[in-house]
Amino acid sequence: MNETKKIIEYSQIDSDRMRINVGPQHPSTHGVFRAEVEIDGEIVTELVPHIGYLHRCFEKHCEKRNFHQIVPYTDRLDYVSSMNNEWPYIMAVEKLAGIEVSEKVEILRVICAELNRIANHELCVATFGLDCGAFTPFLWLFRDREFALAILEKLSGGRLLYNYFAVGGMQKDIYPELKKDIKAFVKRVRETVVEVNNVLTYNKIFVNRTANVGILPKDVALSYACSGPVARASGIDYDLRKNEPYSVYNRFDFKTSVIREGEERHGCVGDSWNRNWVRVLEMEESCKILEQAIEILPEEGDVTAGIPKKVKVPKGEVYAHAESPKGEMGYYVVSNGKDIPERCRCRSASFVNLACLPDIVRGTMFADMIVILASIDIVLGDVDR
Amino acid sequence: METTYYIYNLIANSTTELIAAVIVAIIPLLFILPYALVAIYGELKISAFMQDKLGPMRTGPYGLLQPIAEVFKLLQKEDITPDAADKPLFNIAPVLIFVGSYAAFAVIPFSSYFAPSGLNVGIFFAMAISSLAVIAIMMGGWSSGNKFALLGAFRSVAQIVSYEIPAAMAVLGIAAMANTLNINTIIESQSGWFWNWFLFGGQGGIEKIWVIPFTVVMCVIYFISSLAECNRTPFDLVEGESELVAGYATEYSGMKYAMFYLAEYANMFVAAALITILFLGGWSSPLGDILNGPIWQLAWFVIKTMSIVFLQIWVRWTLPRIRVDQLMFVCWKVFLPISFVCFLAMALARMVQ
Amino acid sequence: MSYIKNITDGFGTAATGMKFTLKHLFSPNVTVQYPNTNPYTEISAVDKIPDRARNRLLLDPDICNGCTSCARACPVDCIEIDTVKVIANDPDQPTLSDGTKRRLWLAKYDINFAQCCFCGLCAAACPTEALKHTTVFDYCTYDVNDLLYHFSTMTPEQIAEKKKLLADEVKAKAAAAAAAKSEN
Amino acid sequence: MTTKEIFDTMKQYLGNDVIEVVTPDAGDEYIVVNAEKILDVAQFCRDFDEFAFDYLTLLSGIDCGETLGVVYHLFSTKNHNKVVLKAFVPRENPTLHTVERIWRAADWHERETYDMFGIVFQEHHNLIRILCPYDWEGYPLRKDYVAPTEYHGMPV
Repeated sequence: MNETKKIIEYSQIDSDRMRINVGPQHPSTHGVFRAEVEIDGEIVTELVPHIGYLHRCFEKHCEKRNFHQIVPYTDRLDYVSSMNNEWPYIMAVEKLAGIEVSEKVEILRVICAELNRIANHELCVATFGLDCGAFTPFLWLFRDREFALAILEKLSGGRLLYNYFAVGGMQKDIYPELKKDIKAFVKRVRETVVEVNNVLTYNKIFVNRTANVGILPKDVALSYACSGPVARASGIDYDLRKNEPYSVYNRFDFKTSVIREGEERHGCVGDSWNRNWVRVLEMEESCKILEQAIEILPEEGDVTAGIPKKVKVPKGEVYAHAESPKGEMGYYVVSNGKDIPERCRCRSASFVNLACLPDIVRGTMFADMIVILASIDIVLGDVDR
Repeated sequence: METTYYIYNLIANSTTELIAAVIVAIIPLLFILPYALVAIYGELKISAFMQDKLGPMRTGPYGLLQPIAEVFKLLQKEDITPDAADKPLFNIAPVLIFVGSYAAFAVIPFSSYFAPSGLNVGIFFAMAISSLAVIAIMMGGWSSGNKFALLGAFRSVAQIVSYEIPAAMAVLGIAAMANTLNINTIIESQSGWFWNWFLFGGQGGIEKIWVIPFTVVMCVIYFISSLAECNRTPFDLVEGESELVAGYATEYSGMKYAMFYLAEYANMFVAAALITILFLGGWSSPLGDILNGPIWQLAWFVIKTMSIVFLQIWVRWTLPRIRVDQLMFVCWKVFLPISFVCFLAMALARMVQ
Repeated sequence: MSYIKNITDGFGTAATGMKFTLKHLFSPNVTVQYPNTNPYTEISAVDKIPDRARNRLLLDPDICNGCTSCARACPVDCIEIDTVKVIANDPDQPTLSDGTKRRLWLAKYDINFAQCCFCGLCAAACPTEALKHTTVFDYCTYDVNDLLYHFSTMTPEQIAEKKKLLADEVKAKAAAAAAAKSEN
Repeated sequence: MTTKEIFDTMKQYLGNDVIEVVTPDAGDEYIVVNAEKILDVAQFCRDFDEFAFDYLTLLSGIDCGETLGVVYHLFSTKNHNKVVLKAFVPRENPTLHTVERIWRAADWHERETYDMFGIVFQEHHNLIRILCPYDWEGYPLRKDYVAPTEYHGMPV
């Protein structure tokens, strides 16, 4: 903390500042994020975020589409963890319409969400490494992510945009080799995580680059309503899967990966290294959930049977949320009793988490800004909607 | 050494001295161009295999023609000069950077029968002339009229100038041990079996064993400093893709960019060759007098140098990038003190002899 | 002390990393040489395109009864359907491929794959399973208009003829109704 | 704590600033609060020990026909309570006090609500459009919004 203070003090020495536009076309703004950065030599003195370059009017579209048709649109918000986007929306509509789903559907949903969570975290850790200049682990993780996507493609038919969850069930039933595939995948993920930890996460250069960089204190994180790994790395024990166990999460044995004061391996609570570390730990937890889930997944049962032709929704409103890999993904659905929702507001985790960026970037080096941005793990589809 | 100018004399005797000088000057160029193609291909393939990919596979068998295709691609590209650029400087920079790395070849002996120049202060010349890259990069970065390029150039100057010092300490140590600045003499003083290399303490019997750790550390320091001088990962923050787009080369395209590209690989070779000369016995065979003919010497030299180049590539595709303040920390607070200690030890070793 | 530890840590972790990359240098590669290997059959079970893959849609016009539920289910409105009613005493006596009587001529069934989002809602909504996703994914074109697929097999003349028949019947019915009215 | 209990406590302390509890046919109950006093209510919600709503999950605008509404989804990481507050503002001249000083998360949410509904949050430090271009006209999520056909000469 002291070092940051020193840097800020130093940067107050009157000298010429340079304003740089980082983005919307820049290799490591993870899409079309634009940051107007004022730098003093190498030190960032101010960052003004500009978003909206990928705005696709999700909420406006929802006012024109019926409840089934919105699902493909939700896929396209956070396009690297689509399953986790669909789920809270489906939960919201099911809660409104009072639809109960069978146990098999719930377990299958958990499997899909956890597979997608691993895929998302692999992508995030990979790009985080890439932003620090390590290219090799990036491709190893991408290779592994392919296996997750292959399983999800075999399940749903889509590679990235699944449209697999449906109100009242799932679009397609499981396929016979699912359990075998997941076992092999979990084994692979564990191997790769060990490799990536050795090559990247524990590497001294990487630790020096990321530890104690971009510290997000607990109270600030809470005030900014950060969620997901960003909040957990700051010491906030907030994981919806544990705190408000939706679906069948209470049947699984797993830990929330919270970085607490005094337990850090490197750096301090709330820095970039720990945000990344939470994701690495969560991959292992998701593996555990997957292993337990395939044990209790029933083979029999029709998952498509419960899907109504037309969703009948009474007047009302509901907010449903789920733990997506980026954080708390929620939908506030207001219905006026018709086939089409009156309002479908989306709380996307990236949008909320990104808001704290200008605060924690101030006073760090220019290269750190990229690292911090990468550690927050935004997807511009999710930010701009 | 009387055989250093063997090829020069051979040509000069049959024609004129001028023609001989020109031919001898061109020989390194004839070496650099195919070497760059091999190095680019090697880098593509090695990095690809490390990442479980196949690398280039489309151009020719196993993608062997990929570097040539890339050269043609760069040649065809439109040569863009930005409006905001300072045009003369912008155009000179790529030439200058290549001049720097090419001139360094003047003193590199490929074999005991061929060195373009057997300069008495050869190692000093090589150090000095390869620093020309700083000016070229600064020119390129500043004249581009691009903020990212400017930042990259700033970083580059700080980096290369700083890392000259540990590198120079290493060279000084070797110069002290060999008692000369002449590259050929340095190599000759390492002749014999491989334990005579300066990496293992130079000539002398078992009593020199205490100096080995110092020379090894010095070699590592020199290797890392040379990485920094070539702007290779983990010190590529000059062009650090994720931060500065492409650093000083952001605005360059086409042939000018190709010059930067070529200079980078030529620089890598020069750095590797200097390590070979200083620590690994240059062209001398590791097996004493066995396989020590002029052609074999060339082969040994290339093998040793290319192993160092492989090491550079290997390091590049493993390590993440360092930050600019840490870069300075490593240089001034770690390498400099250690290299001083090592230098003293090496000087002591000379005195004890 | 931490100074020395930092240095040794730095070299130690770098060496560990380099050990792993060296191991990967000699481990088998995973790249698939796409156009050279057939992604539908040749490659391993993990990489192969699964049967469920939702790629290009295919309509069997002999099964399609023209109910337009696919067009209504589509979230991006990329399906355009135009139907003509089959008159009671049509000379062709058209049937669907399952033998039942066809009630609607499929005059136009266009899918614009430039718009399609491959969500699969149309195929799920189809009551007769006439519309299905195939696994064909490599159908890029140079012209975006080529992505507009026409699935209807009827020629314009046939459509005009059927329209005329329908109009005639409607006219005849109207005339009959008028006649019946006037009789009353 | 149920919404009803929260409402009763709030009524006790804040009087007429909170208006009623609404239970729709399906879904969540919500508390309607006086839009002019939203800052006091928000302050109370965060600082009152029994509530400790320190986490603003979501702030959204909604178009209810004659009025516009702002919905606050609050959550307490300490007590694990949840509550939904709703404040209605008139369609013409919709103004409301900002709550960004209470929850910084409200900063971008309020900007988005302003962007989409034109609800002006007084004393917000930087109330400009966030998702739409800065020179966009109209408020897209209002029900009476007519989408423009072109923007700077480009067809939309």
